[in-house]
Amino acid sequence: MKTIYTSFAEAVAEIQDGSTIMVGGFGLVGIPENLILALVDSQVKHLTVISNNCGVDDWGLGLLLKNKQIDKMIGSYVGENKEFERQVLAGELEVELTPQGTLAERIRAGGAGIPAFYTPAGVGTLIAEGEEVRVFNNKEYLLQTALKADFSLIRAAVGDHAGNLVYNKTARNFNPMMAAAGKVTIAEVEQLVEPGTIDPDHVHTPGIYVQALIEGAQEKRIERLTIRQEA
Amino acid sequence: MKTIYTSFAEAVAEIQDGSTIMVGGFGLVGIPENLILALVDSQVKHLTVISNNCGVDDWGLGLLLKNKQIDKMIGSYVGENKEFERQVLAGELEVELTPQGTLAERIRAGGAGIPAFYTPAGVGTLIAEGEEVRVFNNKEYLLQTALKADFSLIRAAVGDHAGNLVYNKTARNFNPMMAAAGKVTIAEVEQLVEPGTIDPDHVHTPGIYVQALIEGAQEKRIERLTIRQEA
Amino acid sequence: MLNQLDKALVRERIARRAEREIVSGSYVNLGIGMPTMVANYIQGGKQVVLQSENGLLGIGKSPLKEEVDPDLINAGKETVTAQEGASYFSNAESFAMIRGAHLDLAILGGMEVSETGDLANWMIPGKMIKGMGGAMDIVHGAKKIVIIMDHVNKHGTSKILKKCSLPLTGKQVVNRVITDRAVMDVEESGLVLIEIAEGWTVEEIVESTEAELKISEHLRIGTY
Amino acid sequence: MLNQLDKALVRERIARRAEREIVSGSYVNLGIGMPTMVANYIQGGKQVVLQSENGLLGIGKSPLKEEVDPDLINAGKETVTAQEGASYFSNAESFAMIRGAHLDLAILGGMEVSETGDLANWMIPGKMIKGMGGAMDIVHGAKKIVIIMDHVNKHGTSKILKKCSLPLTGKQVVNRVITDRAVMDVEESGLVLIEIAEGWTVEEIVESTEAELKISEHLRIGTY
Repeated sequence: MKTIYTSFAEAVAEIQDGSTIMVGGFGLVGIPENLILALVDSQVKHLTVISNNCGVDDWGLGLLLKNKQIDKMIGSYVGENKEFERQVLAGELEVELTPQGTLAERIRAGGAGIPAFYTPAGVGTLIAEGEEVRVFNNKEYLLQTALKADFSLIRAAVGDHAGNLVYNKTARNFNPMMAAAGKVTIAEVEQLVEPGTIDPDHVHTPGIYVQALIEGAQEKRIERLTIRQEA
Repeated sequence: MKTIYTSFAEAVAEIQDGSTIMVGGFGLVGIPENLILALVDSQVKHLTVISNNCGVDDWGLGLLLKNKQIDKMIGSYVGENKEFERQVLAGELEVELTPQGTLAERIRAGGAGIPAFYTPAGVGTLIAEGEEVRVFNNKEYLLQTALKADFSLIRAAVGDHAGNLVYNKTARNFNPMMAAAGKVTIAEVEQLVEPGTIDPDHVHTPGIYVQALIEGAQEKRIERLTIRQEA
Repeated sequence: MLNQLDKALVRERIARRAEREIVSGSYVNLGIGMPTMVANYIQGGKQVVLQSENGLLGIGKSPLKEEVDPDLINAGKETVTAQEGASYFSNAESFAMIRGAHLDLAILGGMEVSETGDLANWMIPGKMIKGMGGAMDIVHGAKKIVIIMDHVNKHGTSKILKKCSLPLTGKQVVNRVITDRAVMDVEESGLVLIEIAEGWTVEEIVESTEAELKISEHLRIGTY
Repeated sequence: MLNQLDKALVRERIARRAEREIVSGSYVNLGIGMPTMVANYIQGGKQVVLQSENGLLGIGKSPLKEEVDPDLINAGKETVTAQEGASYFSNAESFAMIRGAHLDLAILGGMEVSETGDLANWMIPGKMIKGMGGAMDIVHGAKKIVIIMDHVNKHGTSKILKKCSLPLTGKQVVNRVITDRAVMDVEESGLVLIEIAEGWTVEEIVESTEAELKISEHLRIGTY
């Protein structure tokens, strides 16, 4: 029922110069690794990218950045990447920083048909400048609008041919909201299974939100390996 | 870690006259049957009840209604109950009808610290009278505010001692949002298990939202039994 | 009795015509009552995923007696089953799905429709108000809203009006109306008659319709 | 080296004092950096559930080498494990949990705190802006916000100010500040000194604090 790609180049072929894309992941966890690599190869330019972070210098969205394919980045924390800093200071890259919870909720709103909502995050700070402030129950809140994307590139552990997705542990992060907020959502899954394999009560992202799937092996680079010694 | 009750009377003992309570369920599916029965026995009065429906004459919230314990009902569809009609026409019961999706989202907002949001449902209708209308992207939306409750009475299939809940099929319905929107949430579970039994990826309601649990056997009355004959 | 049988046949006719609105591969919400019947007529070859606003994507057939699960119902509170590839979710997620325009089509019942696409289907002043349920959300949700209803009331008066007399469910929300007599599209230019059911003439349809009807250049007659 | 060691000791002192804020049975978010260290000092008898804003309730110990799962990290992007009774969820659910005031306590780092409870901890004008991450949400979320930080900067200038000089993370959001020298509460009446660390006197604290400090009637000295 869904488009099942076998080539990552084909999977991203419809993404054009100037597209707005959402990319799942928190740090390097839960990012659609091969879709990002294919996007680098596609040389598509002038992208607006919505993602919590922007990868590291040599992996994830950092690769798109190094290749100067991103015009504008909307995220909450972009500090792991030296090339990012260089491009911002050189005026080559526009950045919109938004509190992480506001980012998550704006994306959820985009998928849920909620055009705007109020949140306390950012009241009385720089990011409230020019924004509408409103009082509910004696507390100030900022009006925030929904975010949508032309394409959402997300990653899941398991996907079925009906588009249902299941995520693994903290690799869930922004992926479910982005799945719903993309006009076209392409899911890179570690394992593609037949419908009926996933218990309907365990589905994290219902198939309706996903337009295409592709199976891909993940490197899963670790940013901060922290281990304890056997006691 | 959580309060585990063994008596339903004790579980509802803190609910006082004039409390606002949310009660999970859609029709008679997913309602906390024994908590409702205990509430009837408690004779607590002047309740404001937030629930999608109001049970039937002899089961679910209909029992509270018959016992005249409800002053105000907030729901989306209350048509299965003759006593309801009688009390409304007699001016004994105040009713606030709200579109089902708006009700679900207002409850979600209550639990999520979102004081208000915009939705298209109800624009240009009776329910928009006196409400704020605002245009986003050339479309009109209504401002809707969050709903919270003093107590949320919900039902799940499985709960663990850490408060994590898993629902069965369409018995999930309003229960997860109500769990988060109640100052005190009491979960009636069909099966109480040790922490570690539920896969953390399968948890529907994280334990933080639940203050107390109680195990209870359910009758699960069927409103409209519809079956097909073997072909 | 004969009258009742006729009524059942008329309902079946409407349901069968409504079924043609369903494209294979689409996600559809069917309203409570007559719209739910449409599912019985879905053509074998079509792959359709039916959404139930109480939290199910992929409604299956009615259960066999031994399959009945009281925790598994549709929005009309009838026991159902789930298709292969189905998923369950909360009402908040369900209406996020609806409001976010992820459904391709909703087929709902109507009491009145206006020529500008207003819909009234939830309350009659003076009668007990049961509530709007999910209808007010759904009319703003699915990409296409099709209303199925009788063309006239029991007194023979048109239910397709210049302006609805009953309280609205939604304003300018209807895309297509299918009655026992005709199919009409709500367009920028007004209400356009595009199909006529067997046994009716253009003149009869125009006469039994209070709303101003434009006749489509491509009007088809006797299509159902 | 000695200086570094001193620094590490000072950080440990702050972390150990901050640990006392954690009540058994509570849900706690620990910020990135020094606040994360607080977890190392949680007393054995306490049952604490740590939340990680990237979508985990119930952070466990750091993994053994063979336990490492690259899909399981905390908000500082460090590999972690999950406690028994943990749950995973999306960032939207995670911040619903935070914003909805379900957490009992958040312990965060600070660059500056004002006597009215304003907090600055995310950017220094002229330096590269990395982003606020979840801090702006968290300061409005948890029921109690505790900031842990150095009392003065490397030039010996107070970081506890009448008014923050750096761009704010949140306005009037801090409940308690724990530094290497003192513990102060933000109250209606102003900033109240409630505890002094070993080796410091009231006079020294007042002198090294730009903010107006009220001295609590119940001031305790040498508590950590």
